[in-house]
Parts: sequence; structure tokens; C-alpha cells
Amino acid sequence: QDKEPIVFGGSIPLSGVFAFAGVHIHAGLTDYTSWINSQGGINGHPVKYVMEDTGYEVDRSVAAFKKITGSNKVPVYYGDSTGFMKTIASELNSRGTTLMSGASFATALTDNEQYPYQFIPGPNYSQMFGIILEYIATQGKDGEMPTVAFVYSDTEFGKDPIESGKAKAAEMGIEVVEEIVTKPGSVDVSAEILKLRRVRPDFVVFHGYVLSPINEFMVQMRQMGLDTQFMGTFWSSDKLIINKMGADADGYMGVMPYNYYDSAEGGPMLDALRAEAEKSDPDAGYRPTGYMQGWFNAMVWTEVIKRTMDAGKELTAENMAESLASIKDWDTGGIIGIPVSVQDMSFPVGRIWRVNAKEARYEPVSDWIHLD
Amino acid sequence: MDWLFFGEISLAGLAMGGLYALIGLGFVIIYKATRVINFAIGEIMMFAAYLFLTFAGGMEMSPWVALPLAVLGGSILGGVIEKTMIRPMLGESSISVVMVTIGIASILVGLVELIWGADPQLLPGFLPRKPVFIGEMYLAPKIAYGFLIGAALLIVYLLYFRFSRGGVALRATASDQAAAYSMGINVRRVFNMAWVFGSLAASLAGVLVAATGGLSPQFGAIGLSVLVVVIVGGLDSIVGALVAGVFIGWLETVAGAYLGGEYRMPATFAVLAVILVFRPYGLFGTHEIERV
Amino acid sequence: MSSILEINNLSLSFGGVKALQDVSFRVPENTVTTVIGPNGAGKTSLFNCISGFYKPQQGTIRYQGDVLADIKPPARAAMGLARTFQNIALFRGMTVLDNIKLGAHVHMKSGLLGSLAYFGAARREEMAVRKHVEQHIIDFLEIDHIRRQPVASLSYGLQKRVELARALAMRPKVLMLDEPVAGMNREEKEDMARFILDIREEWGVTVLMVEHDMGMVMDISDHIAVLNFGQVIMEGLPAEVQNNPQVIEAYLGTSDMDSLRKKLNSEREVA
Amino acid sequence: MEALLEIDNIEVVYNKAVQVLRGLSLRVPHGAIVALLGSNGAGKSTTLKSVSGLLALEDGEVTAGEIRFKGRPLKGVAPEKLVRNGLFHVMEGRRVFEDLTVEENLVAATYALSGRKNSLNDSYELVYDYFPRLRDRRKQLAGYLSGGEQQMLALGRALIAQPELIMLDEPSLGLAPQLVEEIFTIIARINREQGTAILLVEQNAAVSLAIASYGYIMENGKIVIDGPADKLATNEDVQEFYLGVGGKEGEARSYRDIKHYKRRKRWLS
Amino acid sequence: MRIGDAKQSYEADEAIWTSSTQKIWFALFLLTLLIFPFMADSYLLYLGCLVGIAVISTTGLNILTGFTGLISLGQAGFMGVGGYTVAWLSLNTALPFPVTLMLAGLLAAAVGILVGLPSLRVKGLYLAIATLAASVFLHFIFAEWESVTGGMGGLSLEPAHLFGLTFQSDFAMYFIIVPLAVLMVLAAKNVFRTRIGRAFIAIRDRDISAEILGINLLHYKLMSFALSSFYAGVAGGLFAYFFRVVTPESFPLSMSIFYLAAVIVGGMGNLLGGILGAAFMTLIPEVLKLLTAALTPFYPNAPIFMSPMLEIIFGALIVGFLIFEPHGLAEIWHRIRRFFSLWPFRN
Ligand SMILES: Nc1ncnc2c1ncn2[C@@H]1O[C@H](COP(=O)(O)OP(=O)(O)OP(=O)(O)O)[C@@H](O)[C@H]1O
Ligand SMILES: Nc1ncnc2c1ncn2[C@@H]1O[C@H](COP(=O)(O)OP(=O)(O)OP(=O)(O)O)[C@@H](O)[C@H]1O
Ligand SMILES: [Mg+2]
Ligand SMILES: [Mg+2]
Repeated sequence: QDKEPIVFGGSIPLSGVFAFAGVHIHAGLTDYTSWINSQGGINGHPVKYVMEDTGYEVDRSVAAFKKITGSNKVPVYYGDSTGFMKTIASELNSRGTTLMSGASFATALTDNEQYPYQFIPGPNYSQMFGIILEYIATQGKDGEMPTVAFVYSDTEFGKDPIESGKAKAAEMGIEVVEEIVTKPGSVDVSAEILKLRRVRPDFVVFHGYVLSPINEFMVQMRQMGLDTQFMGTFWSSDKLIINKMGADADGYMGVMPYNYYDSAEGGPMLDALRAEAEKSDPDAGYRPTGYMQGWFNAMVWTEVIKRTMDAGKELTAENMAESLASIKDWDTGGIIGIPVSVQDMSFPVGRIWRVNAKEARYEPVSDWIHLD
Repeated sequence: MDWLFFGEISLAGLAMGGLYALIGLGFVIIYKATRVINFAIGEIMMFAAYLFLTFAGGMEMSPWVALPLAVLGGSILGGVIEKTMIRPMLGESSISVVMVTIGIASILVGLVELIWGADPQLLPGFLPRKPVFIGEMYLAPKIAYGFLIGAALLIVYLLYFRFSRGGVALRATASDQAAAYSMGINVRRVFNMAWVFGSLAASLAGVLVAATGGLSPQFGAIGLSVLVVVIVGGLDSIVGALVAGVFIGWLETVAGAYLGGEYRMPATFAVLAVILVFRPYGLFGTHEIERV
Repeated sequence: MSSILEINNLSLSFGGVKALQDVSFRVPENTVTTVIGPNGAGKTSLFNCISGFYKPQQGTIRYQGDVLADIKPPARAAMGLARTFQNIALFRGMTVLDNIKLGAHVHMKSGLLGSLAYFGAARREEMAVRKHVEQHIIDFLEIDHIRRQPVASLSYGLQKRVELARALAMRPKVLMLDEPVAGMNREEKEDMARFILDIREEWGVTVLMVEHDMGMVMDISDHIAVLNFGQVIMEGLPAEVQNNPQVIEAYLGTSDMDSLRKKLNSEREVA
Repeated sequence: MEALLEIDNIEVVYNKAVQVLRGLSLRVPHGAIVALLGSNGAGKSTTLKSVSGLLALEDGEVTAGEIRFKGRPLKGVAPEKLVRNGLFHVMEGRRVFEDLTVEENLVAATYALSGRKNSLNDSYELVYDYFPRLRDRRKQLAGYLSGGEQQMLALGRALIAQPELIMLDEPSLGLAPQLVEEIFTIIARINREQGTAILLVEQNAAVSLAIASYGYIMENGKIVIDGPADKLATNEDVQEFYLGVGGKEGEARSYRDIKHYKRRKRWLS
Repeated sequence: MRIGDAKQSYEADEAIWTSSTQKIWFALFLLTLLIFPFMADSYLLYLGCLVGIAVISTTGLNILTGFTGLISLGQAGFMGVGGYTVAWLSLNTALPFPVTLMLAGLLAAAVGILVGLPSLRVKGLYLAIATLAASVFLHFIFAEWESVTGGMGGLSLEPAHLFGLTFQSDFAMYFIIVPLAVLMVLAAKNVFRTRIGRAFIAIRDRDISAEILGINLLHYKLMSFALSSFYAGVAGGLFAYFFRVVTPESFPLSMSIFYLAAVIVGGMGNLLGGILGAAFMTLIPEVLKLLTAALTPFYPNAPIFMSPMLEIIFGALIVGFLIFEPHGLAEIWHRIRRFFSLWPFRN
């Protein structure tokens, strides 16, 4: 192969608060790259993955971006945070060379006016709330709508879908009986739990957390004898919850656009992913959702680049964005269980999964839900 | 107003405050002897909690063996830090030393990530899970028992400082190192012991706090709340740390419950600002002697 | 002789400690006036009251006829009340020259903007001060060789001299010296005595001094006030003070090393 | 006979750069009072600090020579060990613990007795007997004591430690004449009654030569003359530069008629 | 020491550059700064701008903490005030950047004065925590005052403009940031040649004596706060123009600590030290990353392994510096200079 390599760039949070996911995202991107190269690259172009650690800090992400794009031609790039994606947007727009996606499912990024060259590799957070609420609406007993409480972290990430979530709930006739804001991570939440004890919501939806304090809410509320159902969005629905909480995690539900690594389903791409993961690190065993996410990002990039090349167009951001928008009923080879279409630069699809603690895995409890 | 709710919230807050008091105590002991504001205290707590995780989780020891071992580990860490990084700073300006502790915090975070990885963790549950009711008021069991263990150590410390020469040696050393030497006080040992015992209190608190709230390399951020505690109480006052610890724990929780989680920090910092204006050395801190 | 400073019925206490009680005395213009008294008698506290650092509970201080009560310390400095401190209070992070220039602060006017730009009036003013300091103070006190050194590296005696220089840069009308020769040997004391006398004579400055070295106090003072337990027990000429039995009793003691030696020796023999 | 403290030819360097002592030697016999005089910056305090081991705290180092206390070399002995071994240094500027009370200051000094058998309460009383004023102020913060009282407290702490040698650095600094007398009388009494040897650094040459049995005078880091105290007191240069006696008739000079020139010191030639 | 210390006039003696060699070196330095953007790639250019912003902020903090002795952990908060001011003005007015930056500085200065008010009574580390409190409040305001600050999502800015020119690229921003940094450092240098600078230092060294010597403590402490936060405000404004977005998380506490570290590692109370510290602290992570990159071919896992190492090395550098070179980079710099000015006649 002597065709010019195509560079996948990335600002990857290998350290800092998001490192727990960053290392797996990195692995997903690395493995995808070696897989696609083993398939002959993209239209014969080999793929090179160039990344830097950012510590999940915006200025370091920007530095990484400038450095990587400064010494390579980078058509697609992985951004590690909403903050970074927003910060880099103006530069991205004026350069017009690079299409970007990443760890963020922020609702704001679906705004095509402001962020024409950034897309979301799944549903945005508001759409996740939508999927969750649609599921909740089906769970009413005796014709009554269940009640719900939102628990979210005091961060940009945490607050992202709350307004639209409330609006959507109101529209659907679901009462939001309590809203709780906490710091992310290790905090004492006894007081908040006492509040929830008063309102006894049927469902609690977590957003903006990874693990703590979800466990604390669940354990304490169950100790109090409440039979609340707990749910969470993408980054709160990792295997981590099962691994760390053990039996306490049983019954927790999450919304997830991709199949879990160990899900019962299959498909050519999902099998390829498993084989590649097995090959790169045989001891790793299960691969977390960050890995799936990294892989899926790279898959979309490949698809977009391929479509653009096949159309005989240059790899500019505008052309690639067009190719992206053209994706309709795309078969992801089992990564996502149904064919997907791009809407407003996102893939508004997902499924509700439920923890089976005995089996130590998530099991689907709903069909794939594609929002329109 | 729902008084039962208020009572429950207050109780939860007070219990958390007890742990703050314990950390504050660790902080104050170090400050009293060495005039070092230890910004790494949160990270020392974290380190001890990770040790506990290894002993009780990975190595499957009984938590009641793992707890003292982890606390011992944290204390040794404190002693080592003092010996290798704080002692050479003798005589430098207080802000330089503060900066050193900030550097130490960064080193510890890195070490923890290196050894235990970046994933958030939960400690194996070792405190009883049966809900505790005081009258009609519910109190989370972890917090209740955590508070009891912490209070036991607090009492031991208080008795020691009340009834031994140790307290005097500590303050003498803080006031003038050279003069303390010339009294026959082993200043290096006082420093070392202050760090060891300060870290001991912090380590115990670290395991207890992590047991309720979980653990991650960012755990050390709790140090910020403790900073408020010791400033409100007075940097060099043990009583101050106790009173302010309990008070700030209560205030944080009540503010969080009634105003919302985003008000926790501003509420405590507002109290801090008010106190500083009226009592520049905290509630119980000693005034610097200002003479010309 | 008119008095430049008049202290009337001054009282100051800290909690239970009565540092000054009903203190009244006057400092005649263009004299060397010395306040003596046992340790803890309130001498430094008196200086602090005059400087405005302590607020007396009662009494007034008149300076050139005006009552100082509500005037803040910096403003008093600007009015010509300069001083040195019992425990040397130089600014250790600055050179000798900057320390002295700092003394001129109150007589300078340039503001922040001028300062940022170092232009025009601000710059001219700095030059004028530099010139004044160099020509009148540094030369006079014979410290030209150390003007660029950081004060921290100086010996004790030189530090005291720089402190005096800084006070002189304040263009004092009344110069308050708190134990100017403590910790010095005879030779250095003599130098200091000469400066003090010259300052009074050549500069026409009134010197108000606190000092425990009786040899020097008696030799160079024109007027002495004696404080004991916060009260003035007498005022007068050196010779009068020296022979006052009350002063001897409270403060001076035998003041005679020969007799002290005899006393010690005899005690030694008894033992 | 072997002296209690022997300093042989020491050299001291600060910050690895500034040499302050250049071959200084002196000795303090058991139970004696020895005076060490010298102008500012001669290195008197440095000498004491190199004996008590506090030099290291200021980044100073003894680079040559030897110091022996009770016949044993002091090199490498930790400062607090020395104190417990009976060598007490009352530092320049009193250095009381300002935010401790008077009594707590005394308590702090009991650390000097670690490893020795002693009844503490008696020694407090002993201190209060020597310095009755401290008894009245025992609960007061030392920072608010007057200068003389602080000096008394500093001496009181030395008494608590029950040392064999007290090194006193300028005890008369800033004290009123009568207090100087009082302090020195007490120093003499302590020496006499407790048998404590005293190495006295002073600016006040008159009083120190009065109380000491032997004296050293140093300049520029070296001893320039030494001898029995009463001999020294009659030396012409000592009279001129330390006692202020001089001129034609051997009378006290007045500060009023100081000449604007300086005489050369003979021992510098 | 250079020979020829004798000066013709006091004027010449008080100049910033007292010898012609110094003047030549400074001119060369300015020339380098001018040529740099034409030679550098976008990454270096980006770093250059970042260092420029850091220099301004560090110099400001140095005035307050290094020279006046008032420890502040509020620097990021003050920068935030500047950043949000510029952001809001760029969205709601058509003011050109010199005006918006000026206003950013002034508003930050006003906030600084407010925060400085307790400094008359509250001292040392207590004051540090009081400033920390201020930055917590500011963060709260940034996050909650949605109508002005855009809440957690923050604000996206229009690019800086002047006379119809827009400054969008890093290249263009460089020509705003770096000259401003040079100017502001020189202005700070000037301050310390005059009474105001001396008053600051006097307050740091002994505040009570300073008051008795005629320095109005409150006045000068507040002035120091104002000046320092003015610098922070301008730096924050530049930060906003540079990144073109501000959120509450753009100005975290760690940023305040970063600048404090820069001041200390550089050398407190030394302007040159502040500059060196700012550059050092900004560049050190980049250098460490280069190291990682060099290792990656041999250890593919190097990035994962190196990330925690980065934190360790970062902390160790701070600790090591303070232990082995407590007077900071400035001291090292002086030593190097002394070495070369004596070279080849070493002693
Ligand atoms: N800030 C203060 N707080 C409490 N007491 C004080 C304060 N300043 C002075 N005093 C007390 O006031 C009395 C007078 O003190 P002052 O320093 O004026 O004495 P002095 O005459 O200068 O003594 P010396 O000759 O030792 O310097 C002392 O008893 C002292 O303890
Ligand atoms: N920590 C130090 N670092 C550097 N130089 C020092 C230090 N301490 C003292 N010196 C220098 O050593 C010399 C001797 O100082 P020392 O304090 O021993 O003198 P001294 O005889 O006690 O004087 P004084 O009568 O003023 O107390 C002085 O020149 C002083 O500047
Ligand atoms: Mg006094
Ligand atoms: Mg001395």
C-alpha cells in the first residue's frame, strides 16, 4: 500500500476525571484502526490513529488538537468533552477540514447552525431522556402514569437534558416529583435520600454520574423499604456499576444505543469487534461501553470517508458532513441492533437494558427505540 | 415546616460533620506543630481508603483487620511525606510549603491512578446495614457508625492534648523551632509525630467517608470542605475543628436539602466569609501577637 | 521654649494591664528629650500612641498645637512624626536605598497611572527623592558603600543606621527613636550619639528618644521624663533626674559597676 | 584540668559561602563565669550556636576545629541531646514562646530533663523564687511580657533544665539599668548556688567583666585578647573601645564631645 | 558583576536597562517575539499565545502575592470576570477589543477591590481562603446567572475586532496577546521603580511598621488587589477571545493553583521569575507529552502508563523546585547569567 494514510485524530482523556472511560475509548479506537487496516484500510488508504492525553482539560484538548492537526492532515477527530467541542467549534468551522465527534452526547451539539461539523455517535442526552421517559410511560400500573425524580450532577454534563426532560415529561403526563442536584463523585447524599423518601418516586433517573453516588441512593433507598426503579443515561450505564455494586446493582436500568460487549446478540461487525478486542488484549475479557463508543465513532468516520471518496469528493468537512447526513437505514453489523439513520447529526436510537446481577450483565428489557 | 424532616436532615448533617471534625483535627495537629497548611490531606485520606480497598477487597482480609492496617498505612505515608518533603522546607515561607503540599497532592493522585487505575471504586461494605432510628428519625447506618468510630478517635486525641506535655511541645515547636530545640525538644520528632498522628486521623476519616460516598482518584477534592472547616474553627484550634466540623457538616447538608445541591459550597463559603470578617482568626484561632 | 509635642493625661490599658496612666509631659522644640523608665513602664506604648498605632482610652496628644486624636498613623507620618522601632523593622526584601526612599513616601504624590507609565511627574518626583536621599541622608550617615545591599545582610549596627536614615527621609519635625543604641558596643554608640546630636543641631529636628544606656542618655539629653508603671514620676534636666532618689530606686539602681562588682564578690565570699 | 567546654580552633561558614569564625578557641572551666566580648558581627552568637548545634538551622556549618563538652566531641550530636546532656543555650533576643503562657514556657523546658530523674514541681518553685515577678504572671501569654520579664523567663527556662553550662547571649539587651543589675545578680547567684558554669556573651562590657572571672575579646571571628576579668578591665584598648574610659586622665568620656575621627585598634595591627 | 557600575546620573542609574548590552539583548528578544509567529507552526503559535496569557496573569498574581504578600487563590475567578465581560460585550455590543479588554480589566479590578476588603483584618493563609471563597461565589454566579452568563453552557464569543479587522486565527491573536503581555510586564516593572511598588513590598515585609511610616494599608492593599485583578481580567479577556467560549468550568480552582505555582516556581516577588514560571508551567506538560510520544513506539501502552506519570512528575517538579531551588527559576537564571558574565574567568 502506498496510498496516503488517513489520520484519525483524538484528544483522549487518559487521566483526570474521565480517565475511567478514556482508556477504553482509546483501546476501542486503537483496535478499530488495526482492524480496518487488516481489512485493507479505507479504499486502500491505510489508517493512522494519532492521539494525545488531555487529562480532560479543555485547554490541553485544544493544544492536542492544534498539535495533531498541525503536523497531519486530519479529516476526522475525537473530542473528549462538551467543553472542548464547543471551544474548538469556531476553529473547526473556519478550517473546514475536519469532522468531529467524541465522548459528548451534549444536546447543544445537535445545533447544525453553530456546530455544522460536529456529530453525536448516538442519541444526544435529551434524546436519551426521551427514550427513558417513553419506557417509563409504558410502566404505569392501573392506568396511572408513574412518577419520576431526576438526580443529576452540578456540571454542564449533568444539567444538559434536564430542561428538555422536564418538558417532555410534562408533555407525556409524567409528573417529575423531585429534582436533585449533587456534586459528581464521592459525596454524602443522605439528605437527598431523605428528600426522596418523602416523595417516593416510582422512577429515579440519574444523569451526569459514573458510579457514586448512584450506589448510595440505591442502597439506602432500598434499606428504607422503597421500591423505586433506578435508571441512568449512557455514561451511567456501564458494567462498572455491576462490578462495583455487586448484588446491589440488580434491577438498575440504563439506556444504551449499542449492544453491550457481552450481549447475546451478534452480527458481523460485533463479531469483528470481539475478535479484535480478544486479539489486542486477551486478558481484558469484557470491554466497557467506552470501548464500544470509541469503535463506533471510528466506524462512522470510516463510513463517512468512504461515502465521500466514493462520491469522488474531497475530504472537506462540508463534504463529509453531507455524507454523514446521507446515512439512512445503515446496517452497523450488530453494533446497533436495528438499521439507523442520521438526524440532525445524531443517531437517535437506543434501548433500555436492565441489570441481572446474578449473571453480572445488562439484559434488554425494551425493543430498540428509534426516535423521529 | 416539616420538623421531622428537618431533624433527619440535621442528624445526617451532624454525623457527616463529625467526620469533617475528624479530618479537621488531622489538619489542625499538623498545622499547630509545623505551621503547614496541608492541602494534601484529602489525598492522604484517599490513599488510606485505597489501601483499605486493597486489603479488604483485593486481599479479602476482614474489614476489621484491614481498617487498622489502612489507617496505619496512611499514617506512615504522612510520616514519610514529612521526612522527605516537608522537613527540607523548614524555614521557607508558609506559602512555599503550601505549594509543596499541593505538589504532593498531585503526586499522590498520580500514584493512585498508577496503582489502582482510574476507575471509580466502592469499598466493601463493612458497617452494619440495618437502618438506625433515633426516635422517629432515620439515620443512614453507614454514617451513624462512621460517626461513632470517628468520635472514639477524637476523644482519645482530646484526652492526650489535655493531659500531656505533648500539646505544649507542639505549640512551642510551632512558635519557634530554634528555641524549641534549645529547650531539649526533639523538633524533628515533634514534626514527624504531628504528621503521623494528623495523617492517622485523616486516614481513618478517609476510609469512613469513602465507605459512604465511594472512591476515585478525585476523592481528594473533599479537602476543600475541610479547609472551610479549619478556617472557620481557627487553624490552630482543636476545639475549633470540632465545633466547626460539626457545624459545617450540618450547614452543608441543610443548605443542600433546602436550597439544592448547587448551594452547598456557596452556603458554607458564605458563612466562612462572614466569620472571617468578624473573627479574622476563625472562631477559636489564636490571634497573632502584633507589636512593634 | 515652646513645646512641639504635648501629652496630656494619657491613659492606655490592655485588658487589665494599665500600660499608661494619666501621663502628661511635654517635648520642647529642638531638644533631645529622652523618656526613661523600667521595662514595661510603657515607653514603647507611649510612642505607639503618638504614632497612632495604639488608641489611648483617655487624654490628648497635641502636636504643634493640634490634637492628634482622630488622625490615622499614615497621616501623622505625613505631618512630620517619624520614628524607628525597638526591634529593627526594616523591610528585608528591599535594598538599603529602597528602604530609605520608602521613608519619603508620604511626601510623594504620584498615582498609579503615572507609576505604571513611569513618565512625567511621577518620574521627576522619583528623581528628586533619589537626589535628596543621596545627597542629604546617605552621605550624612556614611552609608554610601552599602546602598545597594539588601538590608538582611547587614550587621546589626548598620541596620540601626539604615533605620535612622529611613526616618530622616520622612523629613521629620519630631524624630522618635526607640532604643537607638541597644545591642551596640561603645564605639557604635558613639557614632550614633554623634548623629543624633547633629540631627538636632544641623537639621533642627526635635528628637524624642527612649534609651536604657544611662551614659549616653545623661550625656546627650536636654530634657528627661521618667516613666514608671505607666506614670510619669518626674521630668527635668539630666542632672536632676540622675540624683532623684525615686528614680534611682525605680530605675537606675546603683549604676556603678565597681559597687556591683564589690557586691557580687562579697556575696561570693559569704557563700 | 579538663575544662567543661573546650573550643579548639573552629571555623564556621554560613551558606557554604560566608566565613564568620576563623580559628576561634576558648574554654569554660567547671563552675566558672566566662565573658565573651566583641563588637557587632564579630561572631559571638555564631560561636554559641556552633556549640549548641543550632547553627545547622541557619545553614551554617563548622568546617574545621573541634568542640568538646565534658571531654566529649560534639560533632554530629543532635541539639536536643546536648540540652538533655546539660548544655543550655539562652538565645539572643530572648526567644520566648510568645503564644504560650509563662508557665507553659517552663513546661516546654522540662523536655530538657527527658531521660533524667527529677521532680518537676520543685524546679518551678525554684524559678519563681528567683523571679517573683514571673509567679504573678504565670498564666499570662509570654508575648505580652515586657522585655525584662521575657529575659527573666528565658533564664527561668534555663533553670528548669538544670544544666551544667548555660550559654547566655546578650542577656542585658534592652534592659533597664536596674534590671541589668538584678539579672546579673541573679546570674551570679545561680552560678554560686547551683554551681552552673556560664558562658556570657555581652555588649555591656562593664557589667560582664564585673561578674566574670575570665574574659575573651573577639574581633572578626578570632579571639584577639583574653585574660582574667580584672586584668582585662584595665587594658587600655578594652577601656577605650568597650568601657568608654579614655582620653588623658583615664576618665569616662562624654558622648557629647566625640571627635569625628576614629582611632585605630591596636590589636588589629 | 559587570564593571562600570558608575553612572552619569541618577536617571541612568534608575533605568530598567542599565547597560547597553542589556538593551541589545532586550531588543533581540523583542525581535525574536516578532519573528516567532512567522516561523512557528500552529501548535507552537498556540503555545506562544497561551504563554502570553499566562505571563499576564502570573505577573498580576505576582504583584499581589509575591510583592504585597497577600496570598490569593482567586486568580481564576478574576480571570473569569474578565472572560465573561469580554464574552458578554462581544455578543451584546460592537465594541472593539481594546475597549472590551479594558472594561474586562476594570470590572475584574472592581471585583478584586471587593474581595480585597477583608484583607485589612484577615491575613496570611486565612486571606488565601477568603479569596478561595470569592472564587467559589464567582463560580456560582457564572453557573447560575443564566441570563447573562449562559449558565453551565457558557457563552460563545464573536472574534476580537478593531477597525473592521477581525482577529480570528491564532496568528492574529498572537499579535494582540504578546505585545500586550510585554507592555503589561513593563508597566509592572515601572510600578516597582516608584513609591507605589515600594509601598507594596513594605506591606509584605512588615505591614504595621509600614503603616506607621506613612503607608495607608487599606489603600495600598486594595490597590494591589485592583492592579492584580486588572491583569487577571485582561488575561481572562484574552483567554475568552482566544478560545472563543467561556463556561464556568473554563476557570476552575485548579487554574488559580496553577498560577500560584507559576509564581512560586518562578520566584515570588520577582517579575522575571513570574514570566519564567508562567512559561515553564505552561510548557512542562507539553514537554512531558513529547517524552510520551517518544516512548510510544516501544511501549504501545505508554500513553496510558504515562498519564499518571505526568501527574507524578508535575507534582514532583513543584516539590523538587521548592526544596532545591526555593527562590525559583529566577535564581537559576541569575546564576546562569553570572556564570556567563564571568565566563571564561570562573571562580
Ligand atoms: N499589644 C499589647 N497587648 C497587651 N499588652 C501590651 C501590649 N503592648 C504592650 N503591652 C503591655 O504594656 C506594658 C508596657 O509595655 P511597653 O512595651 O510600652 O514597655 P516599655 O516601657 O517599652 O518596655 P521596654 O523597655 O522593655 O521596651 C507591658 O506590661 C506590656 O506587656
Ligand atoms: N544565618 C546567617 N547567614 C549568613 N550570615 C550570617 C548569619 N548569621 C550571622 N551571619 C553573619 O555572621 C557574622 C557574625 O554574626 P553573629 O551574629 O555571630 O555576630 P555577633 O558577634 O553575635 O554580633 P551581635 O553583637 O550583633 O549579636 C555577621 O557578619 C553576620 O552578618
Ligand atoms: Mg520598649
Ligand atoms: Mg549576637
